[in-house]
Amino acid sequence: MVNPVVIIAITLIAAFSIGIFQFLGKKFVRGVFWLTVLFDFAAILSIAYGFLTKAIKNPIMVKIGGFPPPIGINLYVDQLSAYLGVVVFFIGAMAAYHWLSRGINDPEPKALVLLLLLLLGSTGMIFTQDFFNLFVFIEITSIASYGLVASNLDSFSLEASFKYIVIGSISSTFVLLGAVLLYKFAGSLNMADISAHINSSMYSGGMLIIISIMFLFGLLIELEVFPMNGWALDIYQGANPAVVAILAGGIVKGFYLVFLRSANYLKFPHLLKIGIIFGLSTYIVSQFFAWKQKDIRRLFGYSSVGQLGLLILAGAFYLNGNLHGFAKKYMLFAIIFFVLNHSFSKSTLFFLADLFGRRRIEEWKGVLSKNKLFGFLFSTSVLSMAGAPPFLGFWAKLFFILAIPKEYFYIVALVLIGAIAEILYYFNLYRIISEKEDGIFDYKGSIVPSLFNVFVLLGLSAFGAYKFFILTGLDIQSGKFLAFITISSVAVFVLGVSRLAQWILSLGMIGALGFHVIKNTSLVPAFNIQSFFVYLVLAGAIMFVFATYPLSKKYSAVFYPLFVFTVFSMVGISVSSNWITLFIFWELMSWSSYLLINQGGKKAAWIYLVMSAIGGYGMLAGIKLLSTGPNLIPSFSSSSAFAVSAWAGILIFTAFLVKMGTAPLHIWARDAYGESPDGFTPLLSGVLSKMGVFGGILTIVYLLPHLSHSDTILYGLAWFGALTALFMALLAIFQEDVKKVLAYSSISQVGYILIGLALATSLGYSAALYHTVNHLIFKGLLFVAAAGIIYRTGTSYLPEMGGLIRRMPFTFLAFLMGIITLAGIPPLSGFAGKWLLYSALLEKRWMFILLIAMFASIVAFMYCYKLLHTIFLGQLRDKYRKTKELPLPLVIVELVLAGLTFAVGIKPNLILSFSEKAIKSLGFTSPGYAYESAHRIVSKFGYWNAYFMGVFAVGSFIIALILFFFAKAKIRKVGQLDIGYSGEVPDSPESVHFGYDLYAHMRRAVRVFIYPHVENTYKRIYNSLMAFVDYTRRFYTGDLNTYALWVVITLSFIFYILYKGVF
Amino acid sequence: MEDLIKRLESIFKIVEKKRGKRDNLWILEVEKDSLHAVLSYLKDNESFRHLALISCVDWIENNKFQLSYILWSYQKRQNLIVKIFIDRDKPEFKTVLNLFPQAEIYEREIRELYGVTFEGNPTQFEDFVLEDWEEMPPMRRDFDTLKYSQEKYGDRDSEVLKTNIRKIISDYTDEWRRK
Amino acid sequence: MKEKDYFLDDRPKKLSYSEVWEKFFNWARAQSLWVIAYGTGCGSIEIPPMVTSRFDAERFGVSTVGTPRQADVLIISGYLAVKTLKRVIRVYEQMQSPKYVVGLGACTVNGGMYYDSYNTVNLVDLYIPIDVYVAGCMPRPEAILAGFAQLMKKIKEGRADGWKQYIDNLDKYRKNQEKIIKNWKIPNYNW
Amino acid sequence: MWYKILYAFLVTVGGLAYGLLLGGISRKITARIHGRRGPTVFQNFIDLIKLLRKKTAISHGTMFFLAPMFRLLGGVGVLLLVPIVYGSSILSNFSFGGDLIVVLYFMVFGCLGMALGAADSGHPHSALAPTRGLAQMAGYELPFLISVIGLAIAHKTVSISGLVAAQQGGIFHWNLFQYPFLSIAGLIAMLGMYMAYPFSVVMAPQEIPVGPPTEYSSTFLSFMFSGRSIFGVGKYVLFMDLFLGGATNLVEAFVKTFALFLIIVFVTNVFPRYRTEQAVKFFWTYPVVIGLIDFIRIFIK
Repeated sequence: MVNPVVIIAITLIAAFSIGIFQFLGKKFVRGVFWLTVLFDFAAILSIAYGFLTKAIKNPIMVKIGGFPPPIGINLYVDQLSAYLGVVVFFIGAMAAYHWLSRGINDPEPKALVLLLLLLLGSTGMIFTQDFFNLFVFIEITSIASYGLVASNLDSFSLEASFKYIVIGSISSTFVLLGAVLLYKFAGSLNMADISAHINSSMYSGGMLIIISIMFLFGLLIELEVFPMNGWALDIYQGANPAVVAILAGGIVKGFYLVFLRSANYLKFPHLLKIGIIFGLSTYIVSQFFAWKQKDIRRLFGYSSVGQLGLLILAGAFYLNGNLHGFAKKYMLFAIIFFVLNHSFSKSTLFFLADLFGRRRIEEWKGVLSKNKLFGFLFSTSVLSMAGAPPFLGFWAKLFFILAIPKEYFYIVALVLIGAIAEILYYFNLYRIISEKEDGIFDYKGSIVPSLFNVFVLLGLSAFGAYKFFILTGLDIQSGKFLAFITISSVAVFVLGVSRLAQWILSLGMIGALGFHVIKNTSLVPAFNIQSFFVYLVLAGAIMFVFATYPLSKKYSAVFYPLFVFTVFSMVGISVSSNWITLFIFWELMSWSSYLLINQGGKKAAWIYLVMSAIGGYGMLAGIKLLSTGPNLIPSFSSSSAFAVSAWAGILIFTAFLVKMGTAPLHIWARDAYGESPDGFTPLLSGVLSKMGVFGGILTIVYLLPHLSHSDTILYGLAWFGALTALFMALLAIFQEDVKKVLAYSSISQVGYILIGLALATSLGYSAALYHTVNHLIFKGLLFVAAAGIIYRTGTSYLPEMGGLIRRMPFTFLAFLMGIITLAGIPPLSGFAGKWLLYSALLEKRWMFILLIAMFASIVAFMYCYKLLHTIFLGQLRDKYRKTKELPLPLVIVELVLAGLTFAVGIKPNLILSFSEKAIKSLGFTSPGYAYESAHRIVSKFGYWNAYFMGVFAVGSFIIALILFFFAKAKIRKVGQLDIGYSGEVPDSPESVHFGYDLYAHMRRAVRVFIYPHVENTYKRIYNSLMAFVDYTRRFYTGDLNTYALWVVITLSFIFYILYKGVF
Repeated sequence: MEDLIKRLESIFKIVEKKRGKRDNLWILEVEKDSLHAVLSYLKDNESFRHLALISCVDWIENNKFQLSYILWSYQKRQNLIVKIFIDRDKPEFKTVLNLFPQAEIYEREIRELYGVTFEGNPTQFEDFVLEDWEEMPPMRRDFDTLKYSQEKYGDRDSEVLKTNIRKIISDYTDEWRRK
Repeated sequence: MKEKDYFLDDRPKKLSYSEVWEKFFNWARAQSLWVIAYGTGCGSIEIPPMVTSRFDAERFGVSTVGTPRQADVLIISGYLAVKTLKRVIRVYEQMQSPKYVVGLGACTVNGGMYYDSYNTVNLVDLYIPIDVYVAGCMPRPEAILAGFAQLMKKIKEGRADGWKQYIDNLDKYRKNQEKIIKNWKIPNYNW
Repeated sequence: MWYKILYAFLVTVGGLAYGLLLGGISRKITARIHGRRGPTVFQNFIDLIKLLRKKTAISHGTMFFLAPMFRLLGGVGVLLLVPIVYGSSILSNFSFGGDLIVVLYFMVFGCLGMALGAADSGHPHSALAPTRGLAQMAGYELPFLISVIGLAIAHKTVSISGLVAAQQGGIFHWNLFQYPFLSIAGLIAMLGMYMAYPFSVVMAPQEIPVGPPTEYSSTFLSFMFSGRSIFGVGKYVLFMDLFLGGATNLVEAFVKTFALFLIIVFVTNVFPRYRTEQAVKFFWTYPVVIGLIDFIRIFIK
């Protein structure tokens, strides 16, 4: 352990010696600089290590000159300040290294002196225990920053520096005045001493309020709160990114600690109000203003400012929010994680921005694909910044949300809206960056600092997850499972040297987990609704992974790791036992699937992510509504213990509705399904959307009965399901892209499942569960076939295909069976789902919904025929004459699935026996239907004999075939252009193929229904928000006078609040 | 109408002029070199914007082909036939495609049926009515259609008549007689 | 798959018949004559009155269809140019056996008033087998109906075997056809 | 069981004969309306025999080959799944196999098969016709579903025998009189289902020669032809069971189905043709509004 004063002294000496002895040469200067920084870092690290290992129990109190506290100046190092010091020096060292590797514009010795002074100032600021001393260190820090900000010597940085000087002087002046007045008031400047003498009753006098205003105001300026942060954004935009990285990653955090500490010691009145007003407004405003930024550094600046707002909010709650027990602990960890996350990821982002050097966002196009390491660092930082699991930002946000008291629900809502806005602009940027573009990418400087940062960040993320699971006392199994997921996908990435190896590894891992689930019943004790979905996920996943190999050549190396990640997180969802675990795995699934979709369509992935975020955060808000008092983690069954408002159910259901693609939350689906990698789409449609079904069942069974208006909610859900089923089917018939037709069809079919859920009768659940499995079978089949066809033909545009039955007979057979199943025509398995659903609806007398559902299935015939015709029938084009049957794995999967639909069609018990068990685990006594004889299923309204229908259809088909074989002798098979064409000879297959816009006539009838009202509404909302933001962001005029004006106005506002205590 | 002719005469050399069967129909013969100028003038200045037809006549005695351009003015409601003669041994002329786009198909037809080629018409050698015609253009007067027809399609000889048609007729009459 | 196999390139097989029920089936064939609505010349204007209310050919089982695949009878209605002949051959070969051809008007018999035209086929039966000629220029619908009666009679007696002759003597017919169709752009065998 | 199969076979043959006869009568009536004499009522039998005994046939591919069988199977299935005579164990055929929902979906089986076969022929007109047919189907199914669901809810059953049983006991127990608006909607939908004028745009002999079977000939066509006839009879029986109280003996069944047949024939012969979208719009307005009157009455009850 080193005496903290030594750190300050050594740094001071080093700084001045560099100044004096700079004639000794560059090597000397650098040597001194690095030695000092390393020494300081080591010293602080040793202190922090002491705290960590509990070698140091109490905070260190250093008495300078041996004077006791109230008289002399002293330093006070506690756990938090030691850790923060480590962070500051780490970031400082990284930034310096980065800067040196880039080359410094300013004369080097000067810059290094300023850097040392900056580090010195911030360390002092963190460590000091004396208010005047605090001013001195703030002044040192500020002056050093002024110089460093200007060090780029271009117009941007000089202007920013000047603004900073003016506003910073105001801030310092106020702090100084505060210190002076405080001395007059309390007769002491020692923080602890003052704190001991102050109690809240003393605020009734005027003096202490004035003092508080001075300090609060001075520090809030430095903390860049809205509306006094125009200068800060100019710095972020204009200054050298290395400097900005130190400022944003280290120095501001020092100011934040000072803020917390003075607030604590001086017991600021109305701190919570101040925190909420300034923190929240800063957070929301900056997240929205960032939307319109074209300069990447300014965009990061807005994000930094927003994070600071969140920190102020969290700090205010921590100090003054009446948090008790767990909540207080959660909030502390939220603050720590926010600080760490922001320091490491934001400084990395600034480093990377500097390395690449381009300012405008458009110029960043395609960076991700050009340099893999750069892309990895950038993605990790962005993901952590935006709060994607399992990175640090996610845990911070989760702690924060959990810790906020329930009566401040509006804060939760606003913070989550801000988080959605953050995702919106961050991933708009990410979308541009991850576009495919060829070309060579070069950067000047070293990537090592960013690499270090990201490694630390990853370590901290693991620590965060560990801390989260330990602290919240969630079932440790989930935590282990999370670790297992991460490790296995990393293993797939690391060990998978080629795509083949990755494929085998993924298959093996999913298979092993499946084996484990079957063998070991600890994961799912008895067969219940959860194990139903575990089996569903694993069975679907193993088939779809198996099918991907031939397609995988064009996928990037992260495809299989992400695939495994998605699959396992879905298993995690299925086995989770409380809402928070469900949420964590839900987010894991959303983000990993986002990254997978982003391998294909970028814009589509972005929309998917934003919609997922709306759903996911809606779910978090709903969970927040569920949690009461000490019960911060609501488990499924505990929701029955209390009555909550219907909004909890509706909010939680949003997430599931988004994944199910229910209108009007469906807008992501068409493009995400259509443009995601072909190997992933079957999983997306067959399994991932079923997680929405799973969540829906949980919500309806465990939650909705305890909510008010639950019947209304259910009826509303059924209407949503029915309208989704109808309108998505209508939209599907006018698509010209095979995957988009199937996408709309998917959503439409999931609409049926939603109707089944909303019925909430045992027959309804039977229908929903049956259809869930069945949809996995046939939609998986269709998507796998579509993937293969796209692979073989190179196009997904339907009018480009045609006549492929001649080249792909097996695929056609499978596809035909899939389509018959989709259309619900007996004797294949599709009919059973329809029959169960209609019986359930009849039983409940929901006539209109029944009408719409049945009608939607009639509309579905149109796109069924369209798919079959345009892909397989009609004329074969010349370019496909050499096309082969699909690759073997795909054909195997297809035929297995086709065999399944046939088997299930003849014998629906294959699925029904499982769903019956699952339904019994939900507390129902019967599945809602009965077996009259072995195969005859009877509901209250009707009956149906699947076995007979199958035998009848097959039998009569065979009889007809035999009859026909008598005539076979005279039948000649003719060529494809041998058609009766008015005596003419068609000159090419294209000229007689009917494949484009098959339902032009239908369009004329239903034009008003298929107009994209919903999509346009979203677009309109987005565009008007954009326009609004574009207009209001001119609030930052860039003019110093205006900034100063806002500073004054804010001062009077703070004065008003503190003095009058209103709001 | 006469005014028009006079105006034309003042500008171009009119070889021959004749009133048609109607008052608003006149037939003019011009030099073949000045045809484009005449048509252009008529189209631009005298509102004869509609080329109704191009026809061809084989004057085998004079060893000439006559090309007639039949024009119509919607404003004046008048017809004008401008005709020229070209050499029969050298059946070539320039296209009027630049003035009247619809001439493309007329010229194509004349090329096929008379063998007159029009320089500058890109599609004139495509088949129009006759597919794969290899003989002399059939509308030329020295083309013997009867001989060609008999050679190519044959004539029904008496044997065939006896065996087929007579029998059919007798069948037919038998039927009627029986009724 | 071959580079291009737009068309079936097989020669039609010679057909054998069972004689047992043939009479009955011939009766059925005669009572159900589906005419392809394909007009080659001016005579086709006489067909609409024949099938509509005035003359009502449907009472004999004669009705019209729009596709050669389902048709039994092809009416060559009037003069036949070489260009049309190509189409007629294709339509005729695309019809399914047994199939019958009715030649309508003088032009089909011997060229009629176009006997010396450079573009009218004088003797249609050199190129496709004609089962019944109906003479006249133009024959009225009554005459056409009489022709159909004749055709029915021939079918019932089993004498309407033009389709058989065509397959049996395909080479001869093809030779004749190729003689006047210089550029044989249609497939070798139309199916 | 075996005698059931035997009777099923007899019913199929009988249904075929009846269907062909109805077709012939229809042609005869049409001719008389035109002022013609028309063919004999047995003309369709003759046509069928002729088609069956054509000496050659062409096929375009597997689906083209299988489609007529699908078509025949769909027709036979519908005929056999609908009980013809109420209370008779023999003439209720295979109606134990499924209820009304099964029949509704099995009806599509044949249509889908034919559409696929037509598309496989590679003829653009054949492919065009099914799209029209499916669009029109989306049209007429809406009023039809309104009447079916309304009846099912009203009588608390979707079993066809159950529906017939609910209508026993006199002419005024028929759904036609109990729920007249539902029945009108259903009967208008029936016109569309038979693709008779004014809803005949699918076959459209003038524009797209004969619709889906453009390329079909001889034996194939005869299968389709008989499938269509049987299917027609099956649908008549279904509508009889739904609206006209079913039948207690064969004579009654003949009379009632013939009455339904006459409705179609007389409507067909006096109307011109709707275009597809006009037909769809028609079906989605008037019959739906009419049907909803009773539908809402049942919903409220």
